Amino acid sequence: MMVQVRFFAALRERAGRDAIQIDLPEGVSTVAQLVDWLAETDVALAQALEATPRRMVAINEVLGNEDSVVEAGDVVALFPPVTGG
Amino acid sequence: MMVQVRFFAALRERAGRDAIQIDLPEGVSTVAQLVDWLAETDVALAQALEATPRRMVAINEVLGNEDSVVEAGDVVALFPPVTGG
Amino acid sequence: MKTHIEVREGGLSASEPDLWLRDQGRSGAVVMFSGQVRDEQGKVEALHLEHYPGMTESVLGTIVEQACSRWHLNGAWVAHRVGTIQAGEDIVQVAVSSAHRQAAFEACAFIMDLLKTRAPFWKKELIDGCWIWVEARESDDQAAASWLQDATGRAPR
Amino acid sequence: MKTHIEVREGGLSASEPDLWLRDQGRSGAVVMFSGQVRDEQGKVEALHLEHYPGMTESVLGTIVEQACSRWHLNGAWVAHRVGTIQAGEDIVQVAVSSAHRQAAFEACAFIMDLLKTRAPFWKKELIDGCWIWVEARESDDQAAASWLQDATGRAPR
Repeated sequence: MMVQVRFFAALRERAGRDAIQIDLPEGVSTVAQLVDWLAETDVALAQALEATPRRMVAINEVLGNEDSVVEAGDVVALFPPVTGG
Repeated sequence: MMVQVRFFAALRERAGRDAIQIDLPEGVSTVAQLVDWLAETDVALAQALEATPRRMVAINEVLGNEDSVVEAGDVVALFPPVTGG
Repeated sequence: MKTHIEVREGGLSASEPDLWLRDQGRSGAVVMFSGQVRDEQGKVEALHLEHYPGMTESVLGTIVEQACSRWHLNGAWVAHRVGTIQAGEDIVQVAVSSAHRQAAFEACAFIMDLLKTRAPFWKKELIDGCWIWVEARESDDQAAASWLQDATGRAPR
Repeated sequence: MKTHIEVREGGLSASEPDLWLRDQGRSGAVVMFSGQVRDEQGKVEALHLEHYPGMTESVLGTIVEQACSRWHLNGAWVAHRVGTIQAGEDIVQVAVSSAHRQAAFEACAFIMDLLKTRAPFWKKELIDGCWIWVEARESDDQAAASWLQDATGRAPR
């Protein structure tokens, strides 16, 4: 299934990309599984994720967590802990 | 001993006076005794004090209480609970 | 630490304490409280504020000093109006600056709670053409006492 | 109840929320928080703020809704800057109006605490000519969690 993954802040800079479109294989259905799959299939992303061990996630612009379910067409955003205000 | 007694707000209006100079007899040495003495010696003040049963007191511009000691030359202010802000 | 304590007849505006507290990056947080004349569903046309000149400034100064001894503040501004004030206008402003927001929130609330119960101001309301003295509120006493409980559980004067 | 939620590149001034919240005597209390860029003893020259357009406004809206469900508010204003901001300038303003001051203080602190931990903003600091990402602070997580403990003692998402 197709999903969009977006990166922000330090993770965006480390990934060298704002966003990617990916076709997830069967069996990848949670945020944790998505992150593992990204790290397995893309060395640059693996390094960016490893360099950003504290992360937050939003699915379709709503905060989620590692166990949140990812569905076709979702926009999954990965980013470091927020630091506004 | 001579002291000045000042009145504020509703108590001032009820007393019909801003301030009085009084010569306290011996034995009147606390705020409570001063208030009792005022009520005994001045009918108008007795009525004003009775109509203002919740009161605060300041001696020389510092908040005190019924047991505070009054000394010659003091300025004793009597007023209803404050309502600023 | 700078402090500004003022009793005035004229109007208050939020930009005054905001500008006065600015310190080129020393503070990270400013909390400002503005107290305004409520009309109580159109019932109250105006307020009249009386105070005890001299004592007012001295009490406000003491309250601000107490706040400074409890929290790390860079600045504190207290301005209170007296005289006649229309519904919707500001009666009082308390604004404090600090490195961090929690100190600023707490110190600002503390100053207001103590001001409400200790500073010698009295207000009357204009209702149906008559001036009526406002009664002190029990809840204000409780708010002030909650900051001031000493080890014995007694609220000190 | 009126709300204003805004992300902007330009500067903030205290008079804007002050004027916008005025309601001719309905509210008795306005509490305003301004967050400013600290220079950390001259170390930090500027900040750069990045955000997630769309999600930011939606998260801020949700936080304000939560505040409205907990306290009786008449108005809430949240404005946050993005882009480059110099030391001493305002980053964020949160201002709320209510009949009484306790609700206004609490709601304003609540909105700030949640904004700090949930709204998708990220800042980097310009130090010695280099931009360095700011790390999130543990104390901010704790401040937000303290509002959100449910009956089971778990902080809900």
